[in-house]
Amino acid sequence: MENYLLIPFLPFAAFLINILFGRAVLKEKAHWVSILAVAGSWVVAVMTLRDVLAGKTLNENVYTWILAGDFKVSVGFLIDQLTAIMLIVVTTCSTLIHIYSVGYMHGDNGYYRFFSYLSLFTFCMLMLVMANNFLQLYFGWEGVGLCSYFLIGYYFDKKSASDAGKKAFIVNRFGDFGFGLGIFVIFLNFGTTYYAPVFAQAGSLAAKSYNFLGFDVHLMTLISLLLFCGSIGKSAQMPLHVWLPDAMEGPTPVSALIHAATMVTAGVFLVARCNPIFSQSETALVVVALTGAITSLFAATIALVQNDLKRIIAYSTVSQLGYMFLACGVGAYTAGVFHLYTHAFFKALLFLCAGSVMHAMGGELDIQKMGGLRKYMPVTYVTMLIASLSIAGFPGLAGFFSKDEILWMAYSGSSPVGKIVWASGTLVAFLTAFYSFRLIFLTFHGKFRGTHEQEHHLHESPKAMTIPLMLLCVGAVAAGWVGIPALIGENIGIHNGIAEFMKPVLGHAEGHGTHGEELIVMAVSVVVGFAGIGLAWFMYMLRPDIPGKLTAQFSGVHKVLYNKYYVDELYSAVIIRPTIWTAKNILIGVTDAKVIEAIVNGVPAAIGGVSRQLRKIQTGLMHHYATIMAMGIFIIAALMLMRSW
Amino acid sequence: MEQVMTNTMGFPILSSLIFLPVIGAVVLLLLNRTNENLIKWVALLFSVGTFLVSLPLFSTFDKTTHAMQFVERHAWIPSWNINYYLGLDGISILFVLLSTLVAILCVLISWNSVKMKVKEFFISILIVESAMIGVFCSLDFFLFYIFWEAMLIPMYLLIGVWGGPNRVYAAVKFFLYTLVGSVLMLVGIITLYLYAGRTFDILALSKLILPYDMQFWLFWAFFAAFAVKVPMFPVHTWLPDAHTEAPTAGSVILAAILIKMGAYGFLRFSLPMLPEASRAMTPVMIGLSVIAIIYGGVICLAQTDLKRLIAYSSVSHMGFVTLGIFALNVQGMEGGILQMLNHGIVTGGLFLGVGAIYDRTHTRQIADYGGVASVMPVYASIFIVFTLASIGLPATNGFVGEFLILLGGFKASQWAGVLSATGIIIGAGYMLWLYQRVFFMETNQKVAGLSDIGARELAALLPMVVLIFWIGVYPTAFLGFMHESVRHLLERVSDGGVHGVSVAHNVLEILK
Amino acid sequence: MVPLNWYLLLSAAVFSIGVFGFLTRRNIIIMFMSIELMLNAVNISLVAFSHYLQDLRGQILVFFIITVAAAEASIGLAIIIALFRNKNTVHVDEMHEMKG
Amino acid sequence: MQLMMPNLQPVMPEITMTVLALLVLVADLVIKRKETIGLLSIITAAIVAYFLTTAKGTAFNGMFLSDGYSIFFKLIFLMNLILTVLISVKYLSVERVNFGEYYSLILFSTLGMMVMASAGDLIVLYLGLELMALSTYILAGFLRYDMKSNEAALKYFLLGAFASAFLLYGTALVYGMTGTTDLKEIAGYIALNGLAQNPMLILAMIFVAVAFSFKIAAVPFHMWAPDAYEGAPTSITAYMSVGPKAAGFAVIGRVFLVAFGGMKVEWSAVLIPIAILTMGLGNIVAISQTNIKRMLAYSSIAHAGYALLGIIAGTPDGLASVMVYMLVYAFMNIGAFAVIIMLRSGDFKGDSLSDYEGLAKTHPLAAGLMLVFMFSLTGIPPTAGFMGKFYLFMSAIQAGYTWVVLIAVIFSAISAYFYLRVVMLMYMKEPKETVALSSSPAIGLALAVALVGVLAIGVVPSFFVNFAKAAVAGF
Amino acid sequence: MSMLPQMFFGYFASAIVVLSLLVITRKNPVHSVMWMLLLFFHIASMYLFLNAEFIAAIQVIVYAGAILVLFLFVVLLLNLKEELQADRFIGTWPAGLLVSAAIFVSLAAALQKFVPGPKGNFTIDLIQRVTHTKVLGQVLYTEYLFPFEIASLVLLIAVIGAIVLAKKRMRSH
Repeated sequence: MENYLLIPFLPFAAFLINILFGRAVLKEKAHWVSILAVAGSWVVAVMTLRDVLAGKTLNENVYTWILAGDFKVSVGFLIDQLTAIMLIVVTTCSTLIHIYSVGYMHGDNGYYRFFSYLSLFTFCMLMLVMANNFLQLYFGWEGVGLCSYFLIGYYFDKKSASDAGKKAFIVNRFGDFGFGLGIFVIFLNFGTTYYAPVFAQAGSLAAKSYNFLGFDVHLMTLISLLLFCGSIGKSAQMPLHVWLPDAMEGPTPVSALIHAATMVTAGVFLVARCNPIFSQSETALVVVALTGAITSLFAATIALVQNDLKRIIAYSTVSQLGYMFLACGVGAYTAGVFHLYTHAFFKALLFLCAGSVMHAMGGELDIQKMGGLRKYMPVTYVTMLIASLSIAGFPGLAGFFSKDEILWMAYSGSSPVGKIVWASGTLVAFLTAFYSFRLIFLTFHGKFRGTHEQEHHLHESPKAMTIPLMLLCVGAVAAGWVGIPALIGENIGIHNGIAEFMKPVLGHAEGHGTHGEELIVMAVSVVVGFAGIGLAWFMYMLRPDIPGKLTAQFSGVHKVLYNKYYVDELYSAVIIRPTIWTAKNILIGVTDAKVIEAIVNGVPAAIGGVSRQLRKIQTGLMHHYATIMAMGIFIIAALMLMRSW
Repeated sequence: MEQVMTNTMGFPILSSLIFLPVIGAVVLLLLNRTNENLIKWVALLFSVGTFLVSLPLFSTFDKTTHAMQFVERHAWIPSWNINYYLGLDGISILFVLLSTLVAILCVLISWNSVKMKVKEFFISILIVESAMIGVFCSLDFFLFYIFWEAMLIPMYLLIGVWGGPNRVYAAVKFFLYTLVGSVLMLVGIITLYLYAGRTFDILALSKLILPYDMQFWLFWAFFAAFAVKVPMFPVHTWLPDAHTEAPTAGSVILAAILIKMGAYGFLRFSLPMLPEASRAMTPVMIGLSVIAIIYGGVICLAQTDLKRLIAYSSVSHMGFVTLGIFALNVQGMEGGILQMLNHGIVTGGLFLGVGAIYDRTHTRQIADYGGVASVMPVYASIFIVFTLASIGLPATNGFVGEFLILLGGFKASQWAGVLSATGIIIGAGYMLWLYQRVFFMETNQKVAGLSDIGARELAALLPMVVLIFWIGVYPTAFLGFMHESVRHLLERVSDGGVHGVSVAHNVLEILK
Repeated sequence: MVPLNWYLLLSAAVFSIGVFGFLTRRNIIIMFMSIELMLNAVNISLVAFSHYLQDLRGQILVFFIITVAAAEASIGLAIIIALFRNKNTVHVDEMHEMKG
Repeated sequence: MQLMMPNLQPVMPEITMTVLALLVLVADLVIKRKETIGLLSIITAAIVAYFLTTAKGTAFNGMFLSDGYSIFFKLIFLMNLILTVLISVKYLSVERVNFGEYYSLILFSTLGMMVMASAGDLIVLYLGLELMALSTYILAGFLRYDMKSNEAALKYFLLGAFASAFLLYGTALVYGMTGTTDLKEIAGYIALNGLAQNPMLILAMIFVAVAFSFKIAAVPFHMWAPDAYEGAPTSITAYMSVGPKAAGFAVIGRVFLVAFGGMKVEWSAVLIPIAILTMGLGNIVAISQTNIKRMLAYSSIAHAGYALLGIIAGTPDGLASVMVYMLVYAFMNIGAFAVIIMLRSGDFKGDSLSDYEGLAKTHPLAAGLMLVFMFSLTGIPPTAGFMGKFYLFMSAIQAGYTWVVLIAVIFSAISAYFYLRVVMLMYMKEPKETVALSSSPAIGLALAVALVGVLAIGVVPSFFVNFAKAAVAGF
Repeated sequence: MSMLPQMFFGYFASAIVVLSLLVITRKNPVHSVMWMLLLFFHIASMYLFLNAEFIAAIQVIVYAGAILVLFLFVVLLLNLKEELQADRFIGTWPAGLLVSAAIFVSLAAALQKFVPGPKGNFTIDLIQRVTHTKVLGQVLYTEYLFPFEIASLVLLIAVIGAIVLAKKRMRSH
């Protein structure tokens, strides 16, 4: 635990070395620095977890970052149970993906750049999870966003890639806007931005109302919702989810690490971290739960009809993140974090498999042009199958436990919307199973539908890539075993380890149902999972003509889904185009040009005009001069005489 | 005289700073104009020399007091009770250092890009440097005004002689705009001087209690000068033209120092001398700041000219500065001052960067660029640092400043805080879009085959990069200078009884 | 006794006639003569004042005015001659080489 | 009645000047090299300046006052004289009118100004004024073969005579109402009999004001100035724009603050509109000029407007500020004209604004000097122009005329536009044709003196301010 | 007292006004000069009424004798024939008439408020006893010596000026 500073700063050192010397010195050996650094972090993280398991926590300030009046904030670290879990998730995924990238990025001319970004990302992510105050959290938050920007736009010469990077950053800024305001409100009410005192006071301020922009609102609700804005952006929830699918322009390891396993879950982490605040506001929790539920449903429906391999997984990610929020929203933070943890493994795995497929397909992403890859790339196939089973909730695999926990908590918890979100969650579970297996079937089964050239090129990926796949596969299978629910665990003598472990930080949500109910909920989720798989098998293996017919019959629905409910178009029409139009036609065209500049240039022009008129008085004719003089005399005399008479 | 601490350096350090560049200019004047290399080296020598002389300020400044330090005082025009009175406090010291640094960078960046009237160019740069330092050091209002105005001459030449195609218009506009503001301030200064019993001593004037009516009129007289310099909405339109047409060094000086002088003026004069009026006018000032932030930002989205875009972004960023200052609380003000410094570094850096590439392509149209990152990777990575600092990414200086300002602004007026925070979103929008259009995407024919920046340009850009991270990661090193001075200033502004700031009341007051 | 005001009124009348001549005549020489008229008007009032105030200063001033008028006449006429040599006219409305 | 030798000590400078001027006139007959005559004039000025130091006192029953006030103005006149002679030497030979009378006329004209500054009696004032004016009329028409010069002289002369007639009429009325022509006695009589509000006296005051306004070229009595300045030989334009103007201010100060001191309310009501119109018209019309001499003529009108502020203030400080401003104006304006004169060579007129295009490239030194003078005329620190304006504005504000100053500063900002245009043409345009400079050591010296004056007063005005203040103290 | 002085004044005043008008309205400059000559004699006569014999004398000698002759010379130098063809007044003469009338009206109006100054020592008796010329001379050469000297310089200037401007002389060099 004493070496905790090594965890973030090893990757940071790697970043510095790579960015400074990568291009000239290290070149294609750049990965060594990064891998060693992140592996070192992993080792320290594991040791830290051991200490935390032994009951030690840490909250330490390193140095004062900003000090202005009573506003003081440090660079400081908090290591507790939640942090420890996150550290494991981040360093593990990161390490494996670093290794994977060695194979995947081989030969790329920005090799050093890629690894330095990955290291920087790891650093920022670790700073985010280890922060002991909101501002440092914000630092990591924006830092990972930046790395995301760089990595999405890694192939910057592609317009779509640079567009996507920019979009990700800006959309996130919308979320951060609320997040920042949240921090202001926290500071103004709590007088500090450190977690510990804020959370300690949260209870006593629970009833406080606060005047915000002229409205009296419940303080805790306000803070929660403002912070949640940040989560919405970072975790790609409705309505700020639009950036994540586009983010798939980045190299696949990036999608796996940033846009599946770690960064996007930061929103969930934030809500979990701030659970003392969120718990004080039922309204906020309901909003969180509903946002999660709607997003998960919404994304899942879109995923049904997409053909882009990575985009399907991306929508799946959005959907699963919705799940996590759903969990948090019903008060089951542990379940949310648990799902975060299991999701990291199987989703990273899914992405890496997708990467492996792309590697083989020469960058092709359209699953309509794949098929039958099973025989060419068995490792990829098996690992991806396991990952898909995991996400579909196949009993015993990681996804099963976490998803089940969430659904049960939703069903049995005290949340007013619990039943609704349970129902939607169950539906999503069905859809998830369906589209996951649609993906599997279309990609790996049947006949190859791509070009001949591609078929010739098909091969299993190199060791550097397959070994991480296999390791992650272990996680996708076994990660859930730390959270075996009491229902099952009691019988075989295993505790729900994670719930116990997280209790000091996240509290313990009590279910109010009987074992019987719990069993039913579990059964339902298993059944819908199998139903989804079955339907996918039916539609894409047995009767491949059905999807086409359905598409034709419900062409309207399909179109809406295929075009992602036209959200991007909506934003373009409502925000982007009006803004630029205003800038061009109102601000530049009217305010600047016709008002301000008209005055600024008009006054001198007018003076110039007056000047040209006035000079005409000077006719050059002396008698005019004399007349004017005499007139001047008379006018002055007349005025003065009238004045003094 | 508990407000001042005399100079214990053993030599008049501030005078040296002011006059070293002048001596340099005189030396240049005497050199043969055909020997351009010598001229450049001498200019560099003097700017570096000035910078080195300024470094002890940084190390020996006493941060535990708001008192003026390194004070020098000599009678200058005794019949008008005008003194040559110099000193620094926590608010001004950083700008002196920035000025000396920026001068070096300007010399470096202009090394090859200035081809005609080389001698006059470097003379102008050195004189500008001297005037800039003088503005920040003056403790006598009259002396301040002298430097303030004197700066116009070399700046006018810098823009008008070595600028772009529309330089004459821009130079005249710059000059007249600022002159109109300044002369109105002059009337205010004289009024204040006479009222105070014939003294220009800034410290004495800052203790004065003026009747509210007088404060009100003086506030607007000073506003005329300072707001134009900042520039605040709606007197900002000189800036895009001046920035766009000025040569790189001119843009850098404008961005880094010159427009800071306006904000500095508010801090040094408007607030302490006219506390009641300042308090009463905060709604107006905050309103104008918020408009500037959003207006400047949104307008950037429609720019097609590289330098013009950065110029409008300055309007937006300086809106943050004035917002922070007129939030009238510690966070806002310290943020504002820091942001002045930040903006100087970042926008200065952006202009340096733009200059470096302009020298190669001779076009400012964004559409003429694209894919520069492929051709000039080092340059691209430095430029991204400036871009990120400009949009206020944490760990860069921009974040610290903007965060404090927004916090302070939010504290002062929630609406202002919320509306200004949208500036952060817009800022990310236009800067990243700019970066994308210039550096990303397919390589434009016009930039294909450009050489990456050389050692000299790197030397000009790197100090800015270092400062960006230094301030971003350890802002205490800079904020520490200003704590005491800001505290003292805020005490001054807020004492004299509790005056509720009622927007409606003040709007009525203005309409009257 | 003739009231002083009568003299003053006469003086004012002559002065105004001088002004009128100066303002309206085209011929520079006549304009110049109008000025002499104005000076004479002044002289009339000065001598009258001198008489009524029993003080000689007015007459001293008249003496100087006449002297200066003589000097003025010589210079003025010299200018007119120089001009006439170059331009061959003495009409004031033809002198507009410079204007604006 | 016994003839007594009056105390001539105070008049020594004038006597010296007369004697030496006559000597110069005679020397012209024997000396062929006219440059020598120029040198003699400068020596004359120097000797006169020397005598000024011991010339304090009153002579001729208070008709002649040699106080600090007049001495200060006389120094301005002498400085004006020296600078004008310095810039004339080469110019006269370029214009081919290198006659010795030129110098003696300048000397006599300066003598007239000196008499004006010292006049304690309206009669003396009138004679001084005519001595100055008549010499200047001749000088304005000195280029006998040049139509413009003729026309300038004619306009200046006729309108000047017209204005003098008004001065005389005013003087006569004042005399008639107060029974005296002595300035102090006039003031005393007005105060004693409460005549300040008397319409007739006000009319008289207006007539006097009109004549002086004519001399300083204040609107609407400025009409002669642009034409006379444009047509006159450039050296004389320089001379006219400073000397008679300063002399005008000297007598305005004396007459209005002493003789009409009790009528301040009345005459400030006359002078304030005049001042505002003067600043406004001068600055605004200057913008659309294309001839630099004409532009400077309008500029000179405008500067008279600024200087009137000091008179309007009516305080010792105000008067001192006018004095300092006139000195400053002498340096900067003659400096500017020195540059203009250098451009005149051979058949090249060099007085069109477009002739200045690219001067910085062909003649960087001349352009640099012009730049300094232009900025000084604009009133940008650290030049003397700023200090002068500052002092004027300060005294006007102190006297409570803040609103007039506000107008003045706005016009002053407008003036930047046309002064800057000269700088712009010199520095920001490419030269059209190569211009040969007709420079000479004398012009160099004049420029150096002007430059030092502009910068010295700009940086350390203390000496001059104290001097002016002390001078006013004995007023 | 009789009405005689008033009657004399009435004659001379009306004559002066009429002659003035004639001076400025004649087309032929020679006629103007001639009318002016007559005018000056009338003015001189009026000075005699006011006990200013010396002034009356120089009015005749200097004005009529010197200045007007000078005018006549110049007039004769010019082309009279053309002059007789040309317009007498400029086009805008009504404006001039208006302004000069206005000035006259203001003067006349202000005249009502005229208050004469204090009486001095030079009574009519004294002047008549010592003779006007002598009295004037005494004052001029003692009290007004200084302006007198300056007046001499003015005349000197006139001489130089006339030479410089009117004398035919080649350009230098």
